Parts: sequence; structure tokens; C-alpha cells
Amino acid sequence: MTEQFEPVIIGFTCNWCSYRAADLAGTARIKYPPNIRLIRLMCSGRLDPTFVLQALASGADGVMITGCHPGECHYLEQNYKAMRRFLLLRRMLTQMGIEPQRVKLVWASAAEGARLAQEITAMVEEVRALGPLNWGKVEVPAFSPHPSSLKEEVPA
Amino acid sequence: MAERIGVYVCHCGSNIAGVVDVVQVAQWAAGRLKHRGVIIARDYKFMCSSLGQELIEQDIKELGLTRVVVAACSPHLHEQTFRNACARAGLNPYLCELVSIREQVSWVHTDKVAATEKAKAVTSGGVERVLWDEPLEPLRVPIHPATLVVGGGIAGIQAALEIADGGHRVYLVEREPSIGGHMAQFDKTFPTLDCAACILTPKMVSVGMHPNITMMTWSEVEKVEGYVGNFTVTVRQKARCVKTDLCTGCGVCEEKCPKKVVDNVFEAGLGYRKAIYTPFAQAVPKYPVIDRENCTYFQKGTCKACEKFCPTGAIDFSQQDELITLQVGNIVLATGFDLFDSRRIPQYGYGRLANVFTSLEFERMCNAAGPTNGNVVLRDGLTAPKTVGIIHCVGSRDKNFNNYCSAICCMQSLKFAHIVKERTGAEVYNFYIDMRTAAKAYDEFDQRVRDEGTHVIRGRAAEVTDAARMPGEEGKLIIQAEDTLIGRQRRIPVDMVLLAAGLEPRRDAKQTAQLFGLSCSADGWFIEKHPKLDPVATMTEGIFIAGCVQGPKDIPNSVVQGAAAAARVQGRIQQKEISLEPVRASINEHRCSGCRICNNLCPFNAILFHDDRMVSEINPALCQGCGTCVAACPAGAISGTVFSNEQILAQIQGLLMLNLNGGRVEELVAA
Amino acid sequence: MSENGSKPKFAMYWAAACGGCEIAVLNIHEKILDVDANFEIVFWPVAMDAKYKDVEAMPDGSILLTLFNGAIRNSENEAIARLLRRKSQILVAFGSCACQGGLPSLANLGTSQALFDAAYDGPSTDNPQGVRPQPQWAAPEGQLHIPEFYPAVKTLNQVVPVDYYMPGCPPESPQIAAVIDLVLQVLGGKAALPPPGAVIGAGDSTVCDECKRARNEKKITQFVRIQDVQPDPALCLLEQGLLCNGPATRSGCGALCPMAGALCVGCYGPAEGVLDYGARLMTAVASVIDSTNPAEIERILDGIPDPAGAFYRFNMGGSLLRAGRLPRKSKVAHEP
Amino acid sequence: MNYGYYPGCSLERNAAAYDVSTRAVAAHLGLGLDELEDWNCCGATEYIAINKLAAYALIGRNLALAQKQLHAPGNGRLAADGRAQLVAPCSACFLNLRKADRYLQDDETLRTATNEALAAGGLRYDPGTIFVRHLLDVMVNDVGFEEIKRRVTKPLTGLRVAPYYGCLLVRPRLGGELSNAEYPTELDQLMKALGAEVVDFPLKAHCCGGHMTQISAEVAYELLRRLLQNAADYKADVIVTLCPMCQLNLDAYQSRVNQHFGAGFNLPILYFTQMMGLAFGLDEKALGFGKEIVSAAAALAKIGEPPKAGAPARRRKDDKALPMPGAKP
Amino acid sequence: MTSPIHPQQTFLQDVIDATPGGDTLRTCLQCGTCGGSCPSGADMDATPRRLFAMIAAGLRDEVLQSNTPWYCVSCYYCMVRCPQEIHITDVMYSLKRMAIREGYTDHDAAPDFSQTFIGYVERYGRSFELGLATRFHLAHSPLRKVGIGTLALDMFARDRLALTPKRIKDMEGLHAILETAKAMARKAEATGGSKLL
Ligand SMILES: Cc1cc2nc3c(=O)[nH]c(=O)nc-3n(C[C@H](O)[C@H](O)[C@H](O)COP(=O)(O)OP(=O)(O)OC[C@H]3O[C@@H](n4cnc5c(N)ncnc54)[C@H](O)[C@@H]3O)c2cc1C
Ligand SMILES: Cc1cc2nc3c(=O)[nH]c(=O)nc-3n(C[C@H](O)[C@H](O)[C@H](O)COP(=O)(O)OP(=O)(O)OC[C@H]3O[C@@H](n4cnc5c(N)ncnc54)[C@H](O)[C@@H]3O)c2cc1C
Ligand code: SF4
Ligand code: SF4
Ligand code: SF4
Ligand code: SF4
Ligand code: SF4
Ligand code: SF4
Ligand code: SF4
Ligand code: SF4
Repeated sequence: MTEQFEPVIIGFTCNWCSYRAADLAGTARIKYPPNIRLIRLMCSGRLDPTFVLQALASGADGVMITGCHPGECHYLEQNYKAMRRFLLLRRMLTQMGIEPQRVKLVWASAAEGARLAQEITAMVEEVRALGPLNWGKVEVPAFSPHPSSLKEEVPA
Repeated sequence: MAERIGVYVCHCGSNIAGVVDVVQVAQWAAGRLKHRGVIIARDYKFMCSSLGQELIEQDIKELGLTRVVVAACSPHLHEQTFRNACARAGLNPYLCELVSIREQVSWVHTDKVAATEKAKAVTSGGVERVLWDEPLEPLRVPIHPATLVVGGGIAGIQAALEIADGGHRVYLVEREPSIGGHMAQFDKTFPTLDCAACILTPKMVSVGMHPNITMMTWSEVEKVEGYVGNFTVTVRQKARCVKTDLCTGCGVCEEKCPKKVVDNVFEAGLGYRKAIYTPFAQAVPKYPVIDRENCTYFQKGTCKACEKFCPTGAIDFSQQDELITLQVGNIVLATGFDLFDSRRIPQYGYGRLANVFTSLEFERMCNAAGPTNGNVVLRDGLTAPKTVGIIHCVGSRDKNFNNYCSAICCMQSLKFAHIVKERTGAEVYNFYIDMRTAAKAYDEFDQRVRDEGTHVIRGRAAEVTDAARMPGEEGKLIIQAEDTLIGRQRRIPVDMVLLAAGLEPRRDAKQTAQLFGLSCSADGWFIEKHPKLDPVATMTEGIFIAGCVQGPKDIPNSVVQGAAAAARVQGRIQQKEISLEPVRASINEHRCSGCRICNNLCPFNAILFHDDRMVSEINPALCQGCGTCVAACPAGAISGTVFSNEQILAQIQGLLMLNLNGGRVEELVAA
Repeated sequence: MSENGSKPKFAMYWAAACGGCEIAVLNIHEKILDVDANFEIVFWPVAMDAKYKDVEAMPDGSILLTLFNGAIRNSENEAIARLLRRKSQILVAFGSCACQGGLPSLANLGTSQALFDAAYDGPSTDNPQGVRPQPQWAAPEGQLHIPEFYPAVKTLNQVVPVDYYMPGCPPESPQIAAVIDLVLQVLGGKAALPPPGAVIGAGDSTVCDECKRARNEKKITQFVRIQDVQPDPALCLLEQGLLCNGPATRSGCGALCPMAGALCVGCYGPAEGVLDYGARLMTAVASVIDSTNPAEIERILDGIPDPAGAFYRFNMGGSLLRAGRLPRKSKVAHEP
Repeated sequence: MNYGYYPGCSLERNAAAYDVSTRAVAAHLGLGLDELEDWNCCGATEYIAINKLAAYALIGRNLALAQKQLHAPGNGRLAADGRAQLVAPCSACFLNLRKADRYLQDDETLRTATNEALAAGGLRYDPGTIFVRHLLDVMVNDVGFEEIKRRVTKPLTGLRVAPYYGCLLVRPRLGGELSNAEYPTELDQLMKALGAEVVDFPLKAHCCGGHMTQISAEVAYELLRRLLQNAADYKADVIVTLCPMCQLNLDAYQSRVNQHFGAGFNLPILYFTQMMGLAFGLDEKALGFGKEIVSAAAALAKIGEPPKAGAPARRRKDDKALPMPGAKP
Repeated sequence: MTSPIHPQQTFLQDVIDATPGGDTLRTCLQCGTCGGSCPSGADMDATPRRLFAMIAAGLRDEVLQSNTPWYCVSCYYCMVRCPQEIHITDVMYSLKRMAIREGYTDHDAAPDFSQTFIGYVERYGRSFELGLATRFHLAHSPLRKVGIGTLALDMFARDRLALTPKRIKDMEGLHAILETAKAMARKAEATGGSKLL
């Protein structure tokens, strides 16, 4: 085991801006910690809050949502919708005991590879400081078997 | 059906293999992801090479792969390559996923162990996702052969002529009474100093006479519906109050009209026109229009002098605006630029100090057909200046205004220096930050103007004032600046100041963008599909941009873009149909509750609501696949191809390696 | 299906719930006679006397149909759920609490400690000794046990596999009657059972589908509370800034609440295929907020003082974050 | 309307005329000015040149006192946005207070450190809680020209006024200054509202030399000469100012400028509040007249005189002149 | 003969750190708007623009010896006109502080004026014009005190010059605040926390 807690962060990126920013960070060999794993969406507007909940519920310690800067959306204005959802989601997550630092919204244009890398680095640090998503607090009930196992348990 | 997945891990020479243990990743995938359907996992030096692609093709054929995951570079680079390879081997190309372990792993991480672990996770994410990929076909859309060109400046003219010469119908919509745009206002054009009218007029005439061009001046686009290949455009033809079939263009009306108006458009505020007018002598078309806002008859109910004197009875005060509907397959936007408003920089005194002029005012002044017949004079209309200062970068390269370089104003200022010298023999001082003359024969022009004795001072003018401080300054305008090459302040008394105001997006650029469903950059210039490799296409299929609407540029580049846009349009028309990426959303009517949440979320108006059935529907040709509506539908009635819920949720789980736990999310969480 | 001529056996159980589900079943009028005529009721504590040990004594799988209502709040609920699962061929999660945790699962937003504090130390409680429930208690008469209180409310399928889900708080009587009809038809060989895991007794669109209120493109500039306004009786409530849960709630109830001028509260749970009810409702509502200015959006959002409560009222138990979850169907990659 | 009031050191003695006229005019207009208790010097432009942190702490003390006093429960001095408004008549004080508030907001290190220092005096300041405003801004934007016009009983007809803004009220642009950093017009409009004839003073926002009179007199005299010369060129009777430093430099050093350049400027320098009081018909003694070194008596005597020359000749019909930008036909 | 430049690498960073919003200094275009705008530009031995080039080149000595910051009258013209939105005036203040700290200024009157001014502020909590004028002028231009004297007389005559300084009530509190601030600054200097300097 490593002594240091290594968080896992799922990043949602927009195909036109932040995914390209990540490409650019790569091309420019800008370094950032390997704790983030990216998923490409067509737009930050595609971001369904369910994805965030699913990632957190599935073991991610943080989620970074990224998109074009306001006013620069490739699809004109969809990032504003992402922003609205994010602002409401953040309120809801706080009530659910999830620290707001674990879910971030970052605007990064295709040119901002360095900025994206910087944001990732900062977020990894922050989440590392918070420690693992505290499921103790969340009180997850015990596991329930998969419905496909019905066959075995229910006599014919 | 059992899926048979092939995983291919690329070394990219040492680009990936130098950091990620690619062999280990492939072995791991073959072993640990076997239960997810991975039947073969290979690593290879260069997956994108023809040998690498053949490897995949061979496996598809021989091992009967049903899905393919390539772990290599960014999908933006080679997604198409690997999809094509799959297609060649008979596998639907959309059953192939390319995940990035180069840009997102080996190039950005240094810890080899961690990078290898991440590469595994990324691959696992790809495998989970590919399981949910669906076989898709590109959408095919027929192309209507007619084209709409909006804006009759040099860029629009060029585009229209090229397309029309290719044998296709063009509708050219221009807001002003005549085509010509800014270029028609100039006297001479750099760097060769040809007369603008001499080179532009023949082109304008060609447009006017071209059998394939329907010219619609004094018109504006009101509505754009439909999508690439099949746009329905509504154009408002403003009432000219002149019957064009009767008017001979004799100009008597204009002469007799008693109402004089400052012409803020064509004469840039430096001259007058009448209430009935053609903006300039070579205007195309030649028919005048009545400017109702200023016409005495329309404002006060009496006058009608024009009607009285018109020899052909062409005046018709009762004309109304007309709405015309056009059917076109492609659109070229060439609406150009506006000049930066120099009043925004009060220290240069424009609008307060009479003898400070903007560049466009000066263009009109030195134009032989302009308000001063080409005489370079002060605001009094009589006195020739003995000293003239030209200030570069007005409103450009300045974070307080526009941060960009307007690209043409250095050359334009040098042109002014030349013209002033030529016409008046005055001493000329150009104040510049950097002399930007980077195009063919441009720097030579700079040298020529210096050779003619123009003084160039490297330093941005700090202010223009009429407050004399030293002897010799009384009654003059004083330009104060630091001559940065000697590091001293200088005050140059001049008679006339010319401001090289920058180029700005049209004041209504945002509305125009909205009308056509395009995006503007933060500055307001329309965004091209790719700044280097696709500068005239836009993200909206079927809509192209040319000229200054895309960013500041000179005439040669505007012409190049007009021609390039035309070439793109003609290619489309020739193909007769285009295929579009099948990234689309669709609504399951059965599930849709008609809640109308999604209805105003689509910026492309792709979602329509059927009142009768109370369900919403997506027009696949308008949908651009952003997925916003998919993410919003509370009933889960909307799904999207290529980025479906299942694909993304599965990828999340794959990235978190939950597939290794037999789907038992909670166990991992509890751990 | 019935074995050697005897009537198939029927059971119903009431776990952490209010009892409304039981009443709803009794409320199916003459249909209840069909139940009695066609089934042998072996276990239904609210209607007849029976002991757990009687059920334990039954052979496994001997009960044909069990309607289980209520969420799993304590160890007793879970034990009976397991017991009935073993004994039943068809186990139906009956009502919101069994399906999605129902109202009781809102408790999952806080800790057990906080719940006890509220219940045993609240302003309306007189408890001078500060007595708290103890799972075990040594009384002079001997050791006493009460069921163990779980830290979180679970849905039925979080403790045992469930065959069918029948949502509603309670499920609407006509829907119950229809389900009973279906089972009878299946028994008579005239119909087939729906696929396992299906939701029965409900529609597969959402409440808006059944709601007759007129609606327009949605643009919300403020949220209001229903007690503070006089809503337009014919217009979509959500459009009027009222947080109606209809868009995200499975249809089947006939849009009773919105048609009566009340807000849909979401008792029928998520629509088909939806992973997390609250997230879907929330994303829909957030999407149509009519502002692009963060400060303005925040101001509008201030109109929803308790988002988690508002979006998950009946569905917290089934949420991704605050309880167990319906495991996602995993795409089978290869045949085992 | 009620405001916190920070007079600043100058207004205590050297610019007493500004202080008394401000108080008189404010009382007349019903503006409540609630002087900050135990305020200290803002440090002018000097402290910041020696010790940054101490300078911010010095200014911070005033802001902290203002926060304490103006945010005290029930004093009713909060604006709609929850900030309390603190008015400073001196441009240097205004800028120091405004800038400190802004930079403390922007710079976390500085904010923390400043508050650490303030804590030693039992104080703390939360940037953004005090909205620092200049007196002219309040007059123009809160009271408004309409109200001011309504109050005028003795219009300043016939008096040619050069409105002089100086630097620190119009620049730098930290938000909330006057309309324009180069060519502001608020004071012009105010003087017009009082009935004065306002000259379009090109150097209206140029520098008076600030502390340069103390450091390099020659440099300072030249800056002052430019202003005086320009005002004289435009035939101004008085220069109206809104800053004690500007007033002092132009007034007290005018004779030295004359000496130095062999010039004969004789331009009285008055505060805009004095002009307001005059036009409102307030008692002249209560407005601090007579404290100016260059006497204003002769200039003020002109008030009420009919304008000398007739209207300027109309343009000839055949005028060749080109239209001025923005001109109507 | 001037010697070739030996750049002092950290100088630019030091100036940036000392200036609120100082980062922009790196982006100076050398356009000269500041130098052209400056009312005392003609009397400075380097225009602000030139000074910034010197800072970038690391000419610490020359910059800190320059009279430029001391001739800055805080008119902020440069700052509002600078196309790169550089906080020029604030840079001037930073340079003054650096010059004083690093002992570059004994030749100049300006720092002494600032010092004398704040001496009174620190002592009384308010400025004291008469004291300032006499002390400062006695020290720097005793010959001119006659001239200043007539000015002072004019002021006296109109009751515009106080004979005794005003003192604030909580002098103790102010003293504690300023001493704490100064102590922190000294500590920052010792430990190199230049953002506070
Ligand atoms: C003072 C000055 C001097 C210059 N000198 C030179 C030079 O010497 N050499 C050189 O190479 N370049 C020069 N340029 C640059 C040159 O002007 C541009 O490169 C060129 O005009 C760009 O052409 P355009 O067609 O893109 O735009 P424009 O010329 O602006 O034409 C756009 C047209 O679209 C119309 N329009 C706008 N909006 C709408 C709408 N919504 N609907 C319908 N129609 C609309 C306008 O009326 C106009 O006719 C100069 C620029 C300036 C400002
Ligand atoms: C060091 C450098 C860096 C640059 N960086 C950038 C940059 O970052 N961004 C940017 O936008 N631009 C950049 N440029 C400019 C860019 O390289 C050119 O704009 C671009 O390459 C021009 O493309 P081309 O097709 O006209 O010419 P070329 O790239 O020169 O291609 C001409 C082709 O024709 C072939 N050829 C030549 N003669 C014959 C013949 N007789 N028969 C058959 N084939 C022939 C040549 O072999 C060659 O393949 C850079 C240029 C240089 C020198
Ligand atoms: S919003 Fe997009 S998110 Fe949509 S295109 Fe823009 S960033 Fe990308
Ligand atoms: S409208 Fe009549 S007068 Fe005017 S140009 Fe046409 S024909 Fe001539
Ligand atoms: S009616 Fe109008 S356009 Fe015609 S002459 Fe009169 S003013 Fe001119
Ligand atoms: S082209 Fe020249 S004048 Fe125009 S903005 Fe660029 S540098 Fe300045
Ligand atoms: S996916 Fe985007 S573009 Fe397509 S219909 Fe939905 S909102 Fe419109
Ligand atoms: S949001 Fe979904 S349910 Fe509502 S109208 Fe749109 S598609 Fe139908
Ligand atoms: S004005 Fe700004 S950019 Fe220009 S030289 Fe001065 S500091 Fe540099
Ligand atoms: S603020 Fe200082 S440096 Fe800037 S222009 Fe004014 S005097 Fe010059």
C-alpha cells in the first residue's frame, strides 16, 4: 500500500474544448498527476448529473466537469445548461454529505492545455487532502445481489 | 450474442512505450478482461501504420472480432483511421473505440507504474464502452444546388461570382442599396495602389449582369430554417419606393430631392447624401432607394419632388417591404466588419477636435469621387494640412478595447502617408508600436513610404491635444508620444491627425450568428471550423464564412476566402448529397410525456413539439449531437448515438475497473 | 401452476411503511373477493393472525405470490424479507417504500443519531430520563431484544432479489385490480408473466403524459411554493415555478395530484430505465432555468430551499448516493 | 440618505473651506454625514512608498472603523446591496480607501496580513463591506442634477468656470469612478446645473503635480503653469476643483508660478461645494470663502452679469466645411 | 564605455511579487504609451517604459538608482492607458520601497519627504503640514525657506495652517497596528516573503 492516499477523479470533457485542451497538454508534454481519468462527451451540455452520481457511487473520489468558456460553446450556449445543472447539483451534493470540492466545474478552451493541467493538479491536491470519499458517513447499506441471480435463488 | 473484442495497444515508437509498459497492458487486457469478451489483445509498434491497421483487419476476418478497442493516441488524430480499417474488414466502423494513452497518459505522466495502471483503466473504460457501441450508418442528405451569399463586399462578390460561374444559382443578399462593401469606399488599395473602383467596379457589374446571380440589395435575411442541403431562408426586401423596372438610373430624383442627410455609411460621416439616393456613382444596382426615416414626405407628408421630376414615373411611395422565401443548399456569410469607434479613446480627441479624422473618413476624403473631390483638407473644407500625424493601433492591440491586431491598419496607415505626401507634400509622422507588413510586397511598400520621407516614430501616441504648451504649438493639434527608440517624450504639432481605427465585428454580429446558428469568439468574430485547416467552414454544416466576418484581413485574403468558400460549396453541389456523422439524438415517442422540458434547449431548433400528439420529435438533420437534451429529458425518453447513457455509464465503471469485480460496485465502495 | 388442485398461496407483509398499501389492497372492492376465491391467504398480518414460525415451517417456494410493502428499516424487516423471499415464487415490491425506499428513506439524509435525537429529544417529546431504544436490555425478567435499527433505510431489492416492482404511495387501486387480474389469467394459462424485474401496474412514460394541463416551452425565472401562490388551474404547474415532479415520475396514477391542483410528489418513482430519480428530475429542472448568469441562477435556486428533499422525496432509498441502488443491468459480454 | 464621512487631514485645516461648505451643502440637501470616529490619516501617496503592509494597515484601520461604526446594528446606513457607504471629499483619501478595499479583496496574502496587523489594535476589516465614494459622485448620482437645479436660487450666470478634476477621482479605473478617465463631464454638468458658463477645459483631468511641489519645484511649477495657462487661454474666471491637494497646489503656489515664469495668472481656485452653496443661496460665510489665497472676490462679482458677446455667427449656406463626426444635418 | 549587462535574474520577479496585480508586467509591449503620457516623463531619467525594459533585463542597480519612481506624481494616466493593463503606478510604489530598503536613495529628497510625512502620521495619527514643511525644507533646501515662509504666512493669514498637530484618540491602538505591520514586513524581508514587501 502506498502511504499517500491516491484519489481517483473522473473528468468529463467536451469534445471541442477541454478534450482538446487535454490533447494539447499532452502534445506540449505538460505534466499532471495520473489520478484523473477522462471521458469524452460531445459537449458539457451532455453532462447528465447521473454520471456524476454514478462516478461517485462507483468509487471515484472526485469529479471534474469541463467545458468551453461561457459564450464560447461550440453548440452556442449549451455550457450554460451545464452550469445551471452544476450549480444545483452542488447544492444537492452538499446535503448528501459530499464536500463541494469533490465536484468541480472548470472552463477550459482548446488552447488552455496548461490551464487544464493546472486545474487537474490543484484538484488532485484538494481531494487528496480531503481523503477518500467518506462512505462511512454516507452509510451505504449492505450489498444486494444482482437480479440475474434470481434464477438460482427462486425455485422453479 | 457473445461479443468478441480485440484490444490493440500502441507503442507509438517510444512515445507511449517509453512511459507505459504496453506489453503488460496488452497481457493484462487479454487476461483480466477475458470475461468482458476480450479474445485477443496485442501490442504493436505503430498501430496507425499500414501494417498496424492490417493487423486489425486480419483479426477481424480471422478471429471474427465484433468490436475493436485501440489504445493509442487521441481520437482527434486517428479515430477515422481505425474506423476505416474496421470498415475495410467488414466491421461497422462505429464498433471501434480509440482511447488515448498517449496525450492523456504517456505524455503527461512520468511515474511509469502509475501510468501503466492508468493505461489499463483507460483501456478497460474503452472495453466497457465498446460493448454498448451500436453499428451506425452516416446520415445522407441531398444538396439543393442554389446558394445564398449574405453580404456583397469583396468577399461575398468573389464567392458569388465563382459559384455562379460554375453554373449554379446564387442569391446575393446585401443590406445596403448597393453591393461593394468597404472596398467601394476606398480610393487606392495597398500595396500596389491600384484604384479600388477600377478593380472593383468590373466585378460589381459582372455580379449585376450574371445570369446565375439573383442580386437582392436593400434586403436582409429574416429567418433561416432547415439544415445543410435544404435551407429555407426568408429575406426581407425593404421597400425602395422606386420601381426598378421603370427606373433608368438617371439620377434626376436625387438631384431634385431637397433633403440633405449626413451619410454615415458610405461617406463615413464626412459627406452628405439625399433622402433618395444611390450611395455612389458606380453603385450596382443603379436604382436609388428612399430613406424613409429622412424623407420629408414620409416624415411630414409633403414634398414628393422626386416623384414630380422622375421622367419615367418610377417613384412609388406606397411600396411595402416584401418577404421572399428562398430554397438553398448552402450559405456563405460575408458580412464583413465595422470600424472601431474612435470616440471610445477620448485622449485622441475624435469628435471633439475637428481635425482628427478616422481612416474611413480619410478614405472618402482622398477619393476623387468623395466629398472633397479627393482634396486632402482640414475640416474647414479648404485648408491643406502642412503636417499630418497618423496614429496606428487605434483600439487594437489594447486590452481596454480589442486585444487583437487588426492586421490591415499598418499597411493602410502607410498608404495614407503616401497619399498625403503625394497630394499635399505635407510632413507626415506615423506613430506605431510594431510595423506589421507581413505579406507579399508589403514590407517593400513600407520601405518605399519611408523612402518618400515619411517620419516614423516608434511609440504609441499617448494623446492628441489642442492645449498648446510650447511656442509653435498654438493653433495646432499636438501629438504627444514617447519615441521609444530614443526613450524621450516628443510633442509633434500637426494640422491633421488620422486615426488608424481597428476592425471590429459588425455591431449586429451576435444576432447574425444566432440567426444562422453559428458561434462567435469572445471578440465577436465568427468561428471557423479549424483555424488553419478549415478556415472557411463553420461548425454548422452547410454554412461557410469568408472575408472579414471571420477576422480582420486585407482584400487579397478576403478574395481568397471568398473563392475558397465557393470551392467548398461547389464541391458539395457536385456531390449532390453529403454524409454526416451519425452523432444524433432521438426521442422515443412512446416514452415521451410531452413535458416540453427539452423544447427550448436546442440551439439549432432541432426539437419540435407535436401539439396534436403531445410528443416531441428531433429532426436528425438539424441535430448536431451535443446531447444536452439527452441529459435533460426527465423521462429518459431521449437517447443519443455515439454518446449514449449506457456507453458513458459503462465507461465510468470501466475506468474505475469495476468490471474486474463482476459488476459489484458496492463491494468496491465498501472496501 | 397450482399444485395438486389446492389454491395457490398468497402472502402480504407490511415492513417500514405507513399501512396505506394494505388499505389500498383492501380498497379494491369486489376484486378482493376474487383474491379470496382464487388464493389461499397464508400470511397477511393485518388481515389475519399468523406467526412467523408458521411461515418458517412452510416448504421453500410454497407461496405463489407475496406482496411486500414497506422499506427495510431494521433487522426484523430484513429477516422477514429473506424469509418471504425463500418461501415465495413471486415476490413483488409493493408500493414506493418497498420499491424506492419511499418517504422513510428521506431519513438517509441524516444519521440514526440525529433521528433518535429528533424522536426522543424533540420539542414535542417528554422524555426526562432520556430513554433511547436499546437492541438488548437486561430486564429482571431476562434478556429483552428488539430489532436492530439500521443506519439507513433500504429498498426491498437491496436485501433480497425482487421479481416485480409495483410503485405508488400507495399503488392505485385500479392498477392493483389489474395486476390481480393478470395473475389470475396467468394462472388460467391465458397470459404470460412479464419479464422478471419488470415494473407492473404502471405506465412507461411519465406523469405529464397523463396530465391534461396545457404546457409551453419551459423557462423558469423563479421557484415558488404552492402555498404562496394561486396557480393557474389549466397551465402546467412547473411552468408556474412550482416544483412538480410529474416530468420525471412514472405514469400510471392518472396524474391525480396535478389534475387536482397539487404537485406531483414522485411516488411512482423513476421512469423506465432511469438510474437515479433525483438526478433526472434535477437535471430537467436545472436545464430550463432561464438565465446564463451564475449569480442570477443562484438567486433562482434559492427558491428550492431543500433540493435533496425536493428531488428525492419518495426515492432516496433507490438513489445512487444515499442508499443502496438498483444494480445496473450489465451488458453480458460473453456467455458464461 | 445617510453616509459615513471621512474628511481626511486636509479638510481639518488647510482645506477647511471644503469641509465647511460640504457640511453646509449636505445639510441643505438633507444628506446625513456621519463622521467616522477617531479616523486617522490615509497615508496620502507617501506611506505606500515606504512600507506596503503598514500602509494597508493604516488605511485598513479607517475601513475597519467604518465597518464597525456603519455596520453597527440599527444605524440604518447600509445601501441596498448590504454595503455601507463612506464618503470622502478628498480625491487622494477616496482613492486610497477605494484602492485598499479593492486590492485587499483581490490579494489574499495582503488581506490576511493586513487583518493580522489590525488585530493588534482590536480591529478587522472584511473587504467589500464598505463602498467608498467620492463626494462629487454622491452629489451627481445620488442627489442628481434635477434636484440640484431645483435648489438653485442664485444661478451663477455669467461666471466662466473651468472644471478641474485632477487625477485621483477619475483614475485608475477600479470600478465606480466617474464616467470617463480622460474627459469626464460630471463636474461640467454640475456647474451648468448651477447656471455657470462652463469652458471645455482640455486639461481638466491632467495632473496638478501632487507632492512634486515638495520634491522638485521646477517640475511642479511647470505642471501648474500648464493648467493655469490653459484655463487662462480659455478665459476662465475661476477654476473649480474637488480635491484639497489640487486646490492647494493651484492656489498657494500660483504666485510662485508667476514668479518663476514671469507670468501674471490671477485665477481663484474654489471648491465645487462652495459653488453649490453659493448657487443655493447659502450664507457665504458658512461656505469658507476668503480662505483662498488668490482672491475670488473679483470673479464672484461677475455673477449675474449678462453674457458679453452675442451668439456666434451662423454658418454660411455655402460653407465648405465637412460635417463633424456625429453631426446632425 | 558601458559594460555589458549582467542580468539579475530575480529582479523582475521581485517587482512582480511586490506589486498587487503585478503579473501583467511581463506582458509589457514596450509601446511607450506610459512614457508618452507621463506628466513628468520629460524630467525622468528613464521613462516608465524604459524602466520596465531595464527591469526585465535585470538592471537592478540602475533601476533602483533612477529618479523615475520618485518623479511619479501618481496621476495614473499611464495605468489607464496602458494597453496591457499593467499597474504601472503601483510598480512605481514598489520600486520606491525597494530603493529605500536597499539603501539606494540617500541622494534624493523624495524619500525623505515621504519619511518625514509618515513620521508625523505615526506620531499623531494625522498629518501635520506645518511640521512637515519646516522640517523637510530645513533639511533639504534651507535657502528656500524664506520663500516657503511667505507661503506659510499666506496660509496662516487665512487660518489654513495649524500650529500644533492633531492627535487621534486611540494612538495606542494605531501604534500597535503599525508596529505589528512593520514587524511582519521585517520578518517577510528576512524570510523572503516578498508579497508583503
Ligand atoms: C480604412 C481602411 C482601408 C483599407 N485599405 C485596404 C487596402 O488598401 N488594401 C486592402 O487589401 N485592404 C484594405 N482594407 C481592408 C479591406 O477593407 C477588407 O479586407 C475588405 O473590405 C473585406 O471585405 P469583406 O467583403 O469581408 O467585408 P465588407 O467590405 O465589410 O463587406 C461586407 C458587406 O456585407 C454587407 N452586410 C453586412 N451585414 C449584412 C447583413 N446582415 N445582411 C446583408 N448584408 C450585410 C455590408 O453592407 C457590406 O456590403 C482597408 C480597410 C480599412 C478599414
Ligand atoms: C520553420 C518553419 C516553421 C513554420 N511554422 C508554421 C506554423 O507553426 N504555423 C503555420 O501556419 N505555418 C508555419 N510555417 C509556414 C508553412 O510551412 C507554410 O505555410 C506551408 O508549409 C506552405 O505549404 P505549401 O503546400 O504551400 O508548400 P510546401 O510545404 O513547401 O509543399 C510543397 C510541396 O511540393 C513539392 N514540390 C516542390 N517542387 C515540386 C515539383 N517540381 N514537382 C513536384 N513536387 C514538387 C515539395 O516536395 C513539397 O512536398 C512554417 C514555416 C517554416 C519554414
Ligand atoms: S459547452 Fe462545450 S461543452 Fe459544449 S461545446 Fe462547449 S464545451 Fe464544449
Ligand atoms: S427614380 Fe426616376 S429620377 Fe430617380 S433615378 Fe430612377 S428614373 Fe431617374
Ligand atoms: S419625397 Fe423624400 S425622397 Fe422625394 S424628394 Fe422629397 S424628401 Fe426627397
Ligand atoms: S496592423 Fe499595425 S496598426 Fe493595425 S493593429 Fe496591427 S500593429 Fe496596430
Ligand atoms: S442533442 Fe443537442 S443538437 Fe441534438 S436535438 Fe438535442 S439539444 Fe439539439
Ligand atoms: S423532455 Fe423528454 S419527455 Fe419531455 S418533451 Fe422532451 S422528450 Fe418528451
Ligand atoms: S504602456 Fe504598458 S505596455 Fe506600453 S510600454 Fe508602458 S507598461 Fe509597457
Ligand atoms: S502615474 Fe506616475 S508614471 Fe504614470 S504617468 Fe503618472 S506620473 Fe507618470
